[in-house]
Amino acid sequence: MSAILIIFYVLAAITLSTAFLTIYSKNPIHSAIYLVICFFSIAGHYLLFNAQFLAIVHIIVYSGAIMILFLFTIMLMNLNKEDEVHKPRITRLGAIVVFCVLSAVLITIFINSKTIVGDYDTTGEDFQSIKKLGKILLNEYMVPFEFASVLLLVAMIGTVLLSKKEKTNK
Amino acid sequence: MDVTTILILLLVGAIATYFSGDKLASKVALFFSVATLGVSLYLLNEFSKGETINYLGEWMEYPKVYLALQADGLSMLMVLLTTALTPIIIFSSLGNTYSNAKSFYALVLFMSFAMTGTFLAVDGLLYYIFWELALIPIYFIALIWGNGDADKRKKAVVKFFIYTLAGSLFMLVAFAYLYQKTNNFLLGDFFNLRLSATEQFWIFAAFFLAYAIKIPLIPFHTWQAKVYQKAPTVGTMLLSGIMLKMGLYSVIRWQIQIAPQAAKTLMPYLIGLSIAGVIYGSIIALRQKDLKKLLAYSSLAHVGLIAAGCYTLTLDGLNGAVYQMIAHGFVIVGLFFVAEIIHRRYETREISAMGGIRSQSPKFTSLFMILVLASVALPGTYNFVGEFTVLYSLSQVNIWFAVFGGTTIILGAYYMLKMFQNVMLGETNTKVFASITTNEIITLVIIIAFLLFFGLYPKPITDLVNPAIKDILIHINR
Amino acid sequence: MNNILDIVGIENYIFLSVLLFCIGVFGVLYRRNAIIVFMSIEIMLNAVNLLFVAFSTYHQDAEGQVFVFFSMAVAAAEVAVGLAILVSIFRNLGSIDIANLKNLKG
Amino acid sequence: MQTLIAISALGVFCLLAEIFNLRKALVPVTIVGLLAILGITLNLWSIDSSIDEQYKSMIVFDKFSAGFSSLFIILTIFLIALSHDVYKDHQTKISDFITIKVFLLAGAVAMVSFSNLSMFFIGIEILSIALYILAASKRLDLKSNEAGMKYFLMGSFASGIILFGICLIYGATGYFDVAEIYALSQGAGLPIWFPIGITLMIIGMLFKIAAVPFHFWAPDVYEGSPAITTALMSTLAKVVAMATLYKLLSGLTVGLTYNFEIIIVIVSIASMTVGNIMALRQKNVKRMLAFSGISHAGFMLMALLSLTNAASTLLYYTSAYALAGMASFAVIIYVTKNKDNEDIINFNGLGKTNPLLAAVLTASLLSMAGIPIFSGFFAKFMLFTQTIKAEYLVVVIAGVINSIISVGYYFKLILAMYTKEATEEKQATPFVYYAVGVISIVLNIIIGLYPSLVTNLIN
Amino acid sequence: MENSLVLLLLLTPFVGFLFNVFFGKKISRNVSGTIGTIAVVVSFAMSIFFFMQLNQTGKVIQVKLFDWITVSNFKLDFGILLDQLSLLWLLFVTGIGSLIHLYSISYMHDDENLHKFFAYLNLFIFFMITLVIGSNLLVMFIGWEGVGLCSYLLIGFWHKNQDYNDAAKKAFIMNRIGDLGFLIGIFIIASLFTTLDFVELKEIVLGGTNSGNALLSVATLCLFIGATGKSAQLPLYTWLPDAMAGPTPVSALIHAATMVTAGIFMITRMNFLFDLTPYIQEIIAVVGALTALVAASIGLLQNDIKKVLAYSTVSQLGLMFLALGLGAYNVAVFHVITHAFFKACLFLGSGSVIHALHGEQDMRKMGGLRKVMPITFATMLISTLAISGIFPFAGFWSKDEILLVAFQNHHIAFAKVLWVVASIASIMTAFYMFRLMYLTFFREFRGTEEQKHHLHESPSLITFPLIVLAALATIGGAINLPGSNWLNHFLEPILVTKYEHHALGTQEYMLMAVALAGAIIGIGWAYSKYIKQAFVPKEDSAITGFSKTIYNKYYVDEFYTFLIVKPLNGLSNFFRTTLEPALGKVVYGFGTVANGLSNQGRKLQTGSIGLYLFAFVIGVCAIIIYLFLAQNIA
Repeated sequence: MSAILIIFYVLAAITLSTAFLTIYSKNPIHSAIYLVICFFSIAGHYLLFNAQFLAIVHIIVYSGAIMILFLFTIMLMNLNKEDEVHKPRITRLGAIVVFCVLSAVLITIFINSKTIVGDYDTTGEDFQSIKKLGKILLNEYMVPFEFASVLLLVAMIGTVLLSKKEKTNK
Repeated sequence: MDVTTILILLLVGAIATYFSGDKLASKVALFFSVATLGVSLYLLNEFSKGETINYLGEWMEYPKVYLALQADGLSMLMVLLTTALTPIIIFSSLGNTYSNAKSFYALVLFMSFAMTGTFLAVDGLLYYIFWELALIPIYFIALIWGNGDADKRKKAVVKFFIYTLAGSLFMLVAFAYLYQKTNNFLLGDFFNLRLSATEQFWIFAAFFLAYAIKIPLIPFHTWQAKVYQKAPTVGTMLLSGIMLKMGLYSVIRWQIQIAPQAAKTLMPYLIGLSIAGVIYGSIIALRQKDLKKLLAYSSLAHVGLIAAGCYTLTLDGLNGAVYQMIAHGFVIVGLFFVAEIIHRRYETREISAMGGIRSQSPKFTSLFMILVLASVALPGTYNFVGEFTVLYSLSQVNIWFAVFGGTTIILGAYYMLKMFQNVMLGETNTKVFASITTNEIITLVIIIAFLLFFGLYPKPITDLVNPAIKDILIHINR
Repeated sequence: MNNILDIVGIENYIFLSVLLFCIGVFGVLYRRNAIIVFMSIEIMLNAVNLLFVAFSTYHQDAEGQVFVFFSMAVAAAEVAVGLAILVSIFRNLGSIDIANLKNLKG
Repeated sequence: MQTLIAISALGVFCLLAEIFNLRKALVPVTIVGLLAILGITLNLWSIDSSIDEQYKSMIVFDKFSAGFSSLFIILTIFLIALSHDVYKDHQTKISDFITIKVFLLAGAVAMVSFSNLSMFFIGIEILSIALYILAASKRLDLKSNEAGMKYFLMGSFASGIILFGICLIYGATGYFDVAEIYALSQGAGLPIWFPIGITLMIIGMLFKIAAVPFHFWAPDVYEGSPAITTALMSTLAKVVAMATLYKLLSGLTVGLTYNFEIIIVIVSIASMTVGNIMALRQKNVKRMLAFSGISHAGFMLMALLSLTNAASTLLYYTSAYALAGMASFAVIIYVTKNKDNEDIINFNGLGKTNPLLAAVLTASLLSMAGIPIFSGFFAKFMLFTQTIKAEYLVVVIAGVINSIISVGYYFKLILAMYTKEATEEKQATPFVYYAVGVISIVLNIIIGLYPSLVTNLIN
Repeated sequence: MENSLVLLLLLTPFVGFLFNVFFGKKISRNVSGTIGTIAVVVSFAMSIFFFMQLNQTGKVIQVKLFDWITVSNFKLDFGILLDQLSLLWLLFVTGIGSLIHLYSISYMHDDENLHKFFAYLNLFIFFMITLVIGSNLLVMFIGWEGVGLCSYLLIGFWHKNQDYNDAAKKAFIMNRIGDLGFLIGIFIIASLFTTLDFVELKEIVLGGTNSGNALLSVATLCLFIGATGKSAQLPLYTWLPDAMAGPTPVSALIHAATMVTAGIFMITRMNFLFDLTPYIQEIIAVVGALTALVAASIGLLQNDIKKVLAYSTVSQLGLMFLALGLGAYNVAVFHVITHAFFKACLFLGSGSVIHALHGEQDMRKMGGLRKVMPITFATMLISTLAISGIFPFAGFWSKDEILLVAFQNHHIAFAKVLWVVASIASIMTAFYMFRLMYLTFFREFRGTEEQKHHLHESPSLITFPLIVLAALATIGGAINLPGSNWLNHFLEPILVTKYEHHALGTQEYMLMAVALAGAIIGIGWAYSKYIKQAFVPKEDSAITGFSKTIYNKYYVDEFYTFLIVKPLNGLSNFFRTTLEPALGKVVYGFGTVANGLSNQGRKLQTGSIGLYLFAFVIGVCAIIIYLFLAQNIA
């Protein structure tokens, strides 16, 4: 068992458990913090893949931007109290059952499927350096890249639209 | 000039009526309907001279639909029935005032347009479109200008609409099925299909549902009486005089021609069902309290007999059915008009509230009497020619069919005379029955003259229909 | 550097992602707090992102990673809009319990 | 590609318009701009060499996309025309609304002209996010908030599933490019990830078109959203999603497996039935049309059963449906403008107070019910024919039965208009409602009389 | 020339009808009546003309007017056939018709709708002529239905009285039952022989061997059912007594002399068919004999003067059918003619009485009219003697022949029984006819004083036809006296089975004597009861026992009501109130079910996002399991 495998397992364990705790913990702030940890562990996975740039971006976007947004909102709504009402027992039970079934089904399918044996391709070529990514992003993926800006623009306008107070008389 | 002229004229008439305003609407509608009658008589003349008056044009590429309008003797006769009854119906309505008359008469003409189209189309989808189009105006006519309690009327009319639509949608499926075999909807191409027995059965069944509801045959008739009762009389006349004939005509034109094998196999059951309708309708008419409802059930009985004639698949049966369609079309319009005449004066359709009219209005009584007699197919009226031919054809299939179908002779007389007695005879009614107007007389006299003339001299109609029916029989026995 | 998949195997990453995805689904079903539900959805998206990277390495192809960028952009946009809606609800309702959102039904 | 760029540019212009205080001119200019774009699109279609080599890997502007894009643009024009009156009390936000709609159109166009799954994904997200915003756009109205929230939660959940699907497809093939995936899907040896990926993506799209059992959001969201958003969702959004679903399936796979077709059959029948039956007892018109939309989704799903040649039929059906929907919503928006709900009662007596709009609504409902000369009839008929050809008669029968049921609730509205007495006086009607209603219903009838106008666009 | 004369014969009454319909109201009552009468007289003159012509040339006249109904395998012309049979009928139809028209001018003088009455009468004559001269079964059917219609119109002539209307309706419907039979018979004949023309039919039937054909029996049976309707035989006779609701001339013309004999005419017309079906002939004979007996027995106790005559008519018609059934068509025809004379005379006489009593028809309130109404009395007495079969009046000859034929028949095993039955019926006839005479004309008047005051002999327009008819009733037997047998010879071309002429032997004289004796017994019985014992029938309520059953006509009407009318109405009510709504509900049921499902479904749409997401995920699971697991397992 190589070190990398051990690291993988550890990271995987952290990812799954923090993800689970995110959902399970009653305090939204705790949830948020677990989620941050989860994101970091995922960044760890990215590093394992040697995708440093992605890992950095991931941390910046998720842990930096999105989680801050979450935390900010939680603070805004003053949700740190443990006034959390759980769903009825039947619903929770249902959720658990559905979870078990869904994961069991998917995993069964993937196990049953043709296992990939043999070596994985290693061309040795660079495929994930910043340079390479940049080239792809701005050549082949230029259109979606620009289009994503439209997406962000829409989100921006939308957020403004939803929060902007109207002048009642024009 | 070809048959499209009729259609265009009616459509233009409908539009013109709508824009002519409430005051002029009835006159404009009458003008156009009479003009249409003139044109169709002219076309009849052309047709009998052997000129071709058919029309075949391209319409849609996908799905492949032709504007195929073809007038053989049968179609021509049905078109004439429509174009002759429409002015009569419009003329008869002149005594009434309708709110929003422009829409009313426009709808009447539009319905006439759709029905004429149904009788002419030989392209399945075109036919179906006309078929459905005819439904919409009558829906509104009955809904908006109908009488009686609004909620009940709504219920009845909506039921009618959905019910008939339901039936015809299955016909649409049948057409869709045929279409994907032929890639067009031309009736002629449908004939050439070699459909298996099972296919024929299902297609026949799909058509049957549509027609059985429209005609109506028992047990699909439940919409009929109430709609007849609730609709304004003009609507009832259109429904009973022409629209029912659409179903019967379609049986001859489409159903038994496309699926002859199935028709032959099912013949006894179909005739049995139709005749059951005759008896059922007659019996139920015995105790009706509402004049229009009674006439509705009498209509049920009559169309049952016509349907039985259609399903005999014999020359006589089909001929007789056609005669009877024409005769019934006229007589039922006349009878409903009689109901309307009484309603104009007594504001009621309850038979029990009538009686003793004869001594007040002998002229009206005589005209009504003749209509009643025509309805019970007294020899000398055209109804007798039809009924005789149909019963004869039934007797050729199985004598018992004729016996049971013939009960209409007895039961028909029973309920019609009973109705006549209760409505017209007896001690002079305390309510004043204003004497019948000239317009009303003219309407009734036209109808009666038609029935009596062709009752004694049916040859023109026979000569018109016979060749067409013979062609159809060739297709059936292919 | 050796391909990490030689050591760990793509299946393990699939299993990991699937489990993570399912935990996300579980969270969506399990919680009534809208924010936590959002978080669960983020977990789902991250599970997919992880799988993208794994497949990217598997195919030795950068496109998978490029897609992750888009996915992140989408996630960010969704969160922004979602939280805006959430705030708006909070203002009107004073709660973010999704079980309270039952005005529209039938 | 030009279409897409032009639309995006128009969107940016709309944003800028507010800055330069051009609000008054905004709607007309946008409409003119969209008309111009429509011209470009149709032009692109007619020269047919519109495949832009440079962006080929991302956008393929073929007849399919041109046809649907044109439809989307037309629908957007109507919606923006209606916006003028709807948002006249929200002058400060009008440019935002219009911008979002224009961008939404961009997303929609991207969804039918993608040749790379990334474009598809971003397109669908633009569409969805724009819809979340529009649904929640009445910020002080709890119903609107709720609608936005519901739509957002379920929509992003569905997005997650779509993304998972894309990921699995990528894992199986190594490509996002549709053509490459299509080529690979023909050969054997793809891991099971591929079908699962396709399935998950389809499920996500089934959610977007509101097919049973992924339909629960639709009625609530339709009801809660502002009427004009409902109009958008029930016409544009639904049509976009359906077209995309078709494009995805026909673009990514050679043909559906038998089992998958069974799924489609079941979902289709279930959607039709549930949608129609649930619609029967609705009082709220928007909610009723939501259920009607669910049933129409079921009808449209029939097109997937004859995947290779149903494109034109689908375009026809969607056009018919969307135009009828647009006409009816023009009337609904007008009638419910100053009301706090959209109950059928509000339509009482419309036949007398405003016969033209009543006629428009009647015609559009008849079209949706599938009564001849309205294009809805031909649309249904074409679908039936094709499905019979594909030997799924059972779906057709179900479709027929459902058409019958549907008449029940469509006529409820017609009855209200013509047989009930009006509750209030006639109010002034802005011209735009007439224009939109009449034009869309006339278009509906025209394509009903000449279906080849539409069907020839693609075939 | 001949054609136009035929048309003149046929259409004059119709023209009279049209004239009276359209102008009757505007012209004076007498003119109206006169025109109506002249129209019939013209027809009568034409009939005589053609009769003479036929007698001279022996040529049957056939005229084809135009094509009428075309059926696949044959054509029906609107054609006319004037042969011996039709001319014979024409003669007495138009002849008696003329007399009755004449009579009506006076009788109906005070009725406000006089012109209508004449219109209807003319129409009746028109249809009757059509019936008689039609060249095929279907033209005959026109007349057949047409006279039914006129009968309906005339019975219900006083339309303000719903009882009369009921009677009219009953007559029409009962006739229609027979008509259906007739029509079915026509169908069978048409399908067997592909023609309905009498001449062609006869040729085909005589040319072929159809005797064994079972269908043929059905056909003749159906025709006979038609005849029972029109000619009031068991079981369809009940309409005729009710039909007396009409004005008395109508009863005389339609319900005694002419229309009701249409059945006999038709069977005689079709004798070549009936001859081939002996079983049916037996049935006819039995039905005829039974009708004669039943009707006569009911007649014994009736108190309404016209009802007595009505039952007497039924009974006499029964005798004619007996003759038909025995194959003695000529005898039946003979009796038809003599019966037409005396029965018309009796009805007209009773009309004269009723007229004098201002509408009183109950014999219990009459009596002693002999003195005030001598002409009426004399003519009626002659006719009564005739109907009772007293030598040498017309009825004696014809009735005696029927009894003779019955007695001598060798084909039917139980012919003697029939003879006995017929004889009993004859005795009864003599009894009730004289009972009528005694109660009406003898002893003292039993009506009110006021009536008594107004008693008077009828005017000459009424008495003239009575006298003529009485004369005919006296000498009418001459047309077929034994020995000359003019009628038998005259009818020979019509009948297939030749009448066997045998000389009058002892047996024949014996039978004559027996018949005569029977009649005298009947008369004596009546005399002893009503003159000697001065018996006056009791009030309705006082009648008990079997008499009551008879008085109430064996409750046949009630029986029919119970057996047919009630169930039919019940069925109608059941259909209307139960089945029809139920059927409607089945249709609505779909709607109800759909709405119910909708209501249930709405509960599922709770508004809870959690539930929606659950459904979503479950849907995903289901699809994935179905696609990727279930298949593997399978």
